[in-house]
Amino acid sequence: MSKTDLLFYLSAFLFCSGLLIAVTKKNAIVVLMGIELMLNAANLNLVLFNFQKKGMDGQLFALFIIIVAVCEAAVGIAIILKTYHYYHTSVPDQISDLKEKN
Amino acid sequence: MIAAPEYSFSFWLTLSVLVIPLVASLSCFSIKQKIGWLAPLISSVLLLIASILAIVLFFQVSNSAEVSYSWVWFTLNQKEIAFSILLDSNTSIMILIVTVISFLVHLFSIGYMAEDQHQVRYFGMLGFFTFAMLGLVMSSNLLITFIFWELVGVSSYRLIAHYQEKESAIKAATKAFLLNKIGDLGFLIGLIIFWSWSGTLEIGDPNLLRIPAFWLTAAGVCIFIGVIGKSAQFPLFNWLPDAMEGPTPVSALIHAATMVAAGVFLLMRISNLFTEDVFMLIAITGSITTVAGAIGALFQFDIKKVLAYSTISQLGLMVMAMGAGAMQGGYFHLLHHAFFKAGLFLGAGAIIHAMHQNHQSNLDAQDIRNLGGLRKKLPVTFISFAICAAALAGIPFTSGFVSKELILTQMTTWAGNEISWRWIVMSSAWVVTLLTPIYTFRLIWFIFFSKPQHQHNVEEAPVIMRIPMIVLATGSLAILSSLSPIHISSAINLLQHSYPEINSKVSLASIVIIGIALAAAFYIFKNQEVKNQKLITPHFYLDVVSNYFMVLTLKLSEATKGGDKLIDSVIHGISYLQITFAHITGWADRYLVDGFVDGIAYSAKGVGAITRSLANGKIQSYLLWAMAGLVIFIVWILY
Amino acid sequence: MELKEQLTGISASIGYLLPELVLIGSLIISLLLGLILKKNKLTILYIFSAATYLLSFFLILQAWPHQPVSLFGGMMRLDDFSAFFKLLFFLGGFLTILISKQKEETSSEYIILIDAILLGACLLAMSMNFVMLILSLELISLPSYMLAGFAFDRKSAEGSLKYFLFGTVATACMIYGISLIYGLSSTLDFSSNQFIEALIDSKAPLLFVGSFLILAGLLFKIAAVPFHLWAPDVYESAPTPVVAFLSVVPKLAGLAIFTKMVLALNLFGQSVLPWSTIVSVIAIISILVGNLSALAQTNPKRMLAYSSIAQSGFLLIGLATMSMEGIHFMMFYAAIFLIMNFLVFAVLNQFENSISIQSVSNFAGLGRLSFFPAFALLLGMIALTGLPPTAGFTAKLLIFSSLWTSYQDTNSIVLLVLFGVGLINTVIALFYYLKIPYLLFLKEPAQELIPIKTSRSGNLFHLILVILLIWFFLIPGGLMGWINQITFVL
Amino acid sequence: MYLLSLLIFIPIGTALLALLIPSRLASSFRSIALGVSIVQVIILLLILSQYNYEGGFHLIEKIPWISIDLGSWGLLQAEYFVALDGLSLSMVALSVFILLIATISSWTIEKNRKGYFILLLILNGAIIGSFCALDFLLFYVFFEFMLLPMYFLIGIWGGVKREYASIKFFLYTLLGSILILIVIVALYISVKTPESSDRIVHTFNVLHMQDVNNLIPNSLLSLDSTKLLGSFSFRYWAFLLLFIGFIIKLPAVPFHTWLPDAHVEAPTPISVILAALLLKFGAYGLLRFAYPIFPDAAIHFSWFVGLIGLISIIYGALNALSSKDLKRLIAYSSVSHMGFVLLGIASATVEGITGAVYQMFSHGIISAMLFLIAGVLYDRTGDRMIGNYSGLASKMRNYSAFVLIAFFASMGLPGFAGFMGEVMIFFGAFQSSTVNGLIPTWMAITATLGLLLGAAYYLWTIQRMFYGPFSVKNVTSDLTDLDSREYIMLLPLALAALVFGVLPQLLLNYINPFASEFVNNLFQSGNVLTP
Amino acid sequence: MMQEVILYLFIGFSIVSVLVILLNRNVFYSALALLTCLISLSGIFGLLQAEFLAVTQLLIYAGGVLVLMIFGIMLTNRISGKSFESKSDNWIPGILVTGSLLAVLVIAFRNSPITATQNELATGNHTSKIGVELMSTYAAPFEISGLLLLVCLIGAALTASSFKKAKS
Repeated sequence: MSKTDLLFYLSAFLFCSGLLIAVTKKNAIVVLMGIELMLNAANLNLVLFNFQKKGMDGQLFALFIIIVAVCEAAVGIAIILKTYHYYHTSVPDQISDLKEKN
Repeated sequence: MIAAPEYSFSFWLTLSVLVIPLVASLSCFSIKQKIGWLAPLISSVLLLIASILAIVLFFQVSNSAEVSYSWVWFTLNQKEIAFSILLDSNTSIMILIVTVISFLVHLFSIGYMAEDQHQVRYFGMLGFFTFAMLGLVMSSNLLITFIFWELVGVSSYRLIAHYQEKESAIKAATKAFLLNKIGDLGFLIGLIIFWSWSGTLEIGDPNLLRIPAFWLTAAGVCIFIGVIGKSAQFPLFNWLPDAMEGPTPVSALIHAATMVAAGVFLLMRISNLFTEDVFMLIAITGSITTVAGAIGALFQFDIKKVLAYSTISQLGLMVMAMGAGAMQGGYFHLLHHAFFKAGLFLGAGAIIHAMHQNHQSNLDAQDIRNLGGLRKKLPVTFISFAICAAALAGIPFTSGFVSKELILTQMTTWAGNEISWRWIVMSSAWVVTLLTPIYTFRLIWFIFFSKPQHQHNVEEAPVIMRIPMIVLATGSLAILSSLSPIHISSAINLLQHSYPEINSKVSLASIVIIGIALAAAFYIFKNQEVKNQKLITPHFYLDVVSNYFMVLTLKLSEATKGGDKLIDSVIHGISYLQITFAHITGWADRYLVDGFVDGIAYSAKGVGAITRSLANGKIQSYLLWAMAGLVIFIVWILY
Repeated sequence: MELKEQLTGISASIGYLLPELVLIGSLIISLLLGLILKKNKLTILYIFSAATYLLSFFLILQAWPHQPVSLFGGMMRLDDFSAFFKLLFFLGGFLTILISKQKEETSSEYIILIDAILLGACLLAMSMNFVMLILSLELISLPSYMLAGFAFDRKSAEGSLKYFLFGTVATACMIYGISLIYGLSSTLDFSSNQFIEALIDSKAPLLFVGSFLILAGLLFKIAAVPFHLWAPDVYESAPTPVVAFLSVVPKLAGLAIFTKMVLALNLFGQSVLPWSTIVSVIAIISILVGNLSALAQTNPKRMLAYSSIAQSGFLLIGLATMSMEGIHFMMFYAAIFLIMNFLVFAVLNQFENSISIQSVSNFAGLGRLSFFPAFALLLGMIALTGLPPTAGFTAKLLIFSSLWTSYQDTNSIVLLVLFGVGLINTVIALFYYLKIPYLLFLKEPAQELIPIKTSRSGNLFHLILVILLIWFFLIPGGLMGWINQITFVL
Repeated sequence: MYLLSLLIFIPIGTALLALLIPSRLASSFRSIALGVSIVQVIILLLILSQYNYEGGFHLIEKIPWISIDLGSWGLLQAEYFVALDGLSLSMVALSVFILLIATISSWTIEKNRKGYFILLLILNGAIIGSFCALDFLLFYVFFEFMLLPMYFLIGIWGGVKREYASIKFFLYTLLGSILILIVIVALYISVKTPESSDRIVHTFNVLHMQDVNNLIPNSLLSLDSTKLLGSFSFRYWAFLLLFIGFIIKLPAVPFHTWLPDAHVEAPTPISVILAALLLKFGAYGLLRFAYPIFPDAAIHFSWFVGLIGLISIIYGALNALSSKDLKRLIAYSSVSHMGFVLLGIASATVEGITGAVYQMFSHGIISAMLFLIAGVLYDRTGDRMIGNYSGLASKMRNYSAFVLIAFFASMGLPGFAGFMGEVMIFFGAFQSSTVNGLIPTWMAITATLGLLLGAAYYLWTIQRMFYGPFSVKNVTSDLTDLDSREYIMLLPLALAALVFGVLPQLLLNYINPFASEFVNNLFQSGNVLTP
Repeated sequence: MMQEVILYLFIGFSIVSVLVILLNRNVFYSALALLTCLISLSGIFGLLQAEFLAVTQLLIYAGGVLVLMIFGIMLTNRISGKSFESKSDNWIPGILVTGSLLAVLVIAFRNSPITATQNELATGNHTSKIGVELMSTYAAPFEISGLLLLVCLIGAALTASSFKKAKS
């Protein structure tokens, strides 16, 4: 199997495992990490596909995505801290006052 | 297209005869309660005027040919329905009878109802009834006829329920109305058939006959069902005895003289519309009714009930006559019956009134077993009652005899020589001829002759009540309708009918039969015991014939009683069935239909609960759900 | 392409972005003001920003783009479609400012964030390039996450966390999808011919997967099933004006880009994917889930959240028809939706200012004491249900007629199902839309009532919205005619 | 001389003005409402004086209202189009009359008069408007406009279970109107104005919709469209939807269960309006919209329609027989009577249609009277249970006289308006099998049972409540006879019932032309069955 | 050849580190594993001729994001009783969903025409190219990202410090 395929499978794996982390792990920050992983999977794709094409669109897009990731991380951490202030935990499942009551 | 009427003298006459009773009733209703005593006077006076006018009208008509007027009432689908009047000799004499008897009953009621609080309503309804009855007689449009037909029913309902605190009275009224209603539905369907096939309801209109034979028969049968209801024929006759709950004068007017006769009148009026089968049906129904009624009358102890059953029997006789094509006879008998039966009822009313006067209220004044020996105490009542009874029994020199002659003659000719079902019908006529004298005699004997159980110190009814009785009694003497007792030709030219020559054999036979009947009756009833217990007395068995006759009649009476019960129970059953079924439907309403709707609502809520349960507050499961949805979506689209 | 031309093109494009520039300016200024001004003078900020929104509103009207202009070398395109939506955004921002009431400490940031969201919405509506799309989307999302927490209490913190996590995952999916699409089309400009040529009748499954991953992000924005679960929690926890804002501006922005995206991916009907069916299915599920979940809901804001899920389903109907008219009607509906939604939330806000409303039962009997707000609420609810005499009825009528027509043309059964589901759900929706007016007028109050504070200005505000609703019912021709002018091509 | 618009908008305008009057002057509102009703009566008299007996539409007012550019589909056009023909005139006359009575009977309303009378006025305008409207959208708007006032009138001023009743009423009716809306949407898309050139102009104008030539070729509702959904063509489906939508309002079995609850809970004036006017919209809708627009479907389904009518007649009557609550009994009797209307319509003969319209009118009068009567008793005692009364006739003489009149009128006694309508319907239904072969004879014959049952339950009620020894359970207040206000309400109704029973031509002058035109159009407009 | 080996090495690293994040319970280890993962990814970028990107990745992620996260971990896990704990829940559905997603992706990729042909990018300084692109074609996104950063900064600052304000 060629290098491209391998790398694509890697990115797919990264994406899915990032998602899995985001869905399963019991710490908001680890969830955040999972999301970062997903973004990086996207980056890997972009660079990989860009590698076969002329123009730098893919790489530039990846660049912007890194910026976006940073912003998300910052905002995310801020929000997590705030929630932590109220709930004294960063376990998403324990932060569940808002729900359907019946 | 209907010609505009020319407003002649007789037109105004007709109109006033029709309207005056209405005016009377309206004026009664508009009277304040506290001057209620005015009501009887007003209405009686107005009725007097009306009946005088009716007499004038009668002679008008009988001199000139028949007159007819009609006004377009409304147009439906370009066809006109007219309020039309047809006056021929039959109609005019019926009008005469109705007005006169109504007047007399009014008169009687003044005395009879003197203590009643609701005189206003009573006389108002009487007036209204008279109006409706006259309309019914006059109109020659089936729809109009039907309308008045229903109106008389309503007024009868209201009058039966006059003693509205009495449960039994109300029940009787309701029963009467409902049974009538069944008949009326038949009538209505008949109308519908006629309209939708011929597009007209004018009785005279030839188009009525130009409809398919089947539908013509059907229409005839339906209308006859109406007659069955109204004039108490088998199987709808047992409202009439109950209707006796009403005031006695009412029974005299409505349930003896006029309303119940309306059916017979209608039969004659539209006899040209009937097919052979219908006639057959009519005849058979009549014969059954007449025998059943007679036997019923034989075993009643309530004076009014006896009269009621006899009315049924007589009506049956008339209907049978109509069915057998003995139109004139039947009609003639109808007129006579109006007189003598009204007379009988008034007499009964007088007796009851008298009994109520002496305050022995603990015993039932209507039970003939409690009566007796009133001959001396109430001479006038006795005489008039006796005359009317004689007429009912068909004893010579009375009107009843004459018309019964006529019927029997025509029946025998109709029955023909070779044996057929007609013979059965005819024979029933003879049976009635035999039975009628018996129960009549029984009545007279028990009331006036037999030794009284209790000492009554009663005195004669007031004059105002006596006059009508006397009038009616004289009316039911043969003189009025025929100058010679046996031969009645003179009566014929009075009512331009052409009667067949009386068959002297028949009259002879009938006289003989009546004689036998009277003898037997006297023989049976002369000793006291019969009065209190059952009819069969030991020495009765001697006479084989009578014995046989008695057994038979007993059986029959049981049968008829059973029949009565049966009919009653059937009707009750139906009503109960309806009510229970109605409850079931009500339940269905509450639980099935609504339940369905609610069910939908609940299921919607349930689904909602499921969808909402996704939002369990755990963000990661939200994500899981969302992604799962996405994946499912992708898979669905891809493969 | 020569660098020089590009630069000149860029400097030329600046001129077309006047409203956005004004917005950026106001953002900076309000930041400075927030630093300079004393804490109790900050009402000035609201007035100022409201003024700027109005200003940019009129700037758009004044420079109405009659033919589309491509900006920044195809990064964005300013056409009347996007201009229309930009008008709606600014209107929404304006109304939000009118009903907002923040604590002094936070109000400058509040306004900055709203500015940022509006800016992002405008750019999103115009963007023609995935990069642009992602950035402006983030420019909407991140401030929204933070705004959701602006009640500064336990609940709203949780709400914003959930919003954030959900949103970022959705965005990540979208980005991944874009990367896939990029791999196939080797361009990021989804309006370019290259994009279309590359993808036209390509049966590559990866394309489908990519498209769906992209949809994930957009569905999250417009809160449609299956990415709707965040809505109730956020709506419940966030301050009401913010909810009003979030339920309109980001949703409509998402709707605009969703439309563009779907049309782009539909490739003029050359696509292998049955986009009409897909959108219809999404719409059907959204309507059903939204309405049914709202049925037994007792918290008014959660209820409205579900209702807005259903509403986005109704909005999607117009797109599902895949016809110009359908999209016009969708835009009409969007305009009406903005009005009625703001009406409802404004009244709700007014109620909440004086009494604490945890459950609809708190409304019991209030209609007697304070008739006018109650009446306004009633009318808003009627409009949301889609009954006359409100513009909500007209909007639904038009939407459904477009649906019927496109069923006539392509008798695909899904559209008929959508038709039926939509209309039946109008009845279902009544159950809960009527719940609050029912309590307001029909119920006897449980406890002693205090008449709620009604400011004259607030009443005037409601009155204007009510009048608008009725006006557009009586005379929809003008607005609709104007929308009909809008002819956009990709 | 915009008489119709005046008739419609005077009440609505007054209501809007009355919003400004402070609630302190509560007593003024009822006099305002009364004044409006009286003005309406005057206007009605003017209209009658101008109206001549020819068929077709009179007093036409047509103003362009909504005109929306649908881009490539052409133009959406809705008009403010009101006019009167025999049908709508009789209905409008009825409405004005009944609304006057209802206003008088609202005199005793104490609770929040302002709101009550404003809602009443709005309802008034909406009712008359939807009877006059000839533009389907306009009709629908007025139709929906009736719902909310009704909802609140029942829900606020109603009885014990008022919330349940009002919600139920509202949802049922809304469901119906949604079904109607579906058809409206489908219709206006597939109908164009005859004068529309290459640019198609979609119209809501009912008269255009009734003309099959205006159907856009190969649209789903065009006569030649071969597309089927299930086993029916779309025209048939559309007819069925309209039919169900309207018989929910009628109401016919099995969509009738909202009626008893609504009636039992509603305050007297409101149940008067509900029974006398709102129920008529079911039949009115069938006669004005469903039948003329889809004649082929109407003829195809007429057997079914007749059957529904028959079932309603019998079923309603049986339920009335079983109900213990006076108002409930009357409500079910309404179901039964409106079943007659449905039967008459199904027969599609001139007699049947005439009878149906006549029955609508007479039922309007009589049911109003019945509900007023029930209300009188309820005002006295606050108890409607039949079983709790006996022998009222001896205590309340005049009252029971009116009861007797009303009951006999309602059970179809000749001489009252009810009888005329029913007998015409029977004529029509029976001869339908020979004239156009739509509904079989046995339906007509079975339907007569309705009369018998009617007599049964009314007489039984009289027997239980009014005759017999006087006794009243759990009632403290002594029963007083009618007061003058109640006379003013009841007497006109009784007289009307009598007059229209004795002089049917008064009304037939208006109905006859309508009926004959209706039947002609039904059969000439190019479809299969012809007599 | 050498490149190949390094590439496979990086791939291996990243996979392993991801697995570590998935499976271990200690947040710190997760953070470090993420770090290695990102570094190896940046290596891969480098091999794919995206040097600038690789560097950015190193700087921003390793330098910025990770530090941020570790701060976060410190701040959030200090007070709570059981620190550094992160056990995981709803594994099965999660694995189901993600696994199927992975399968879908793989299958989709297998029969999608993404050309595996190596057309080399024009050799030369990609970094400068990127710079030019940023200034020309991607000017608008560049500006906007700046704005985005600003807004996020303000918002985050407020959010993170809001509870103090809320108290005051």
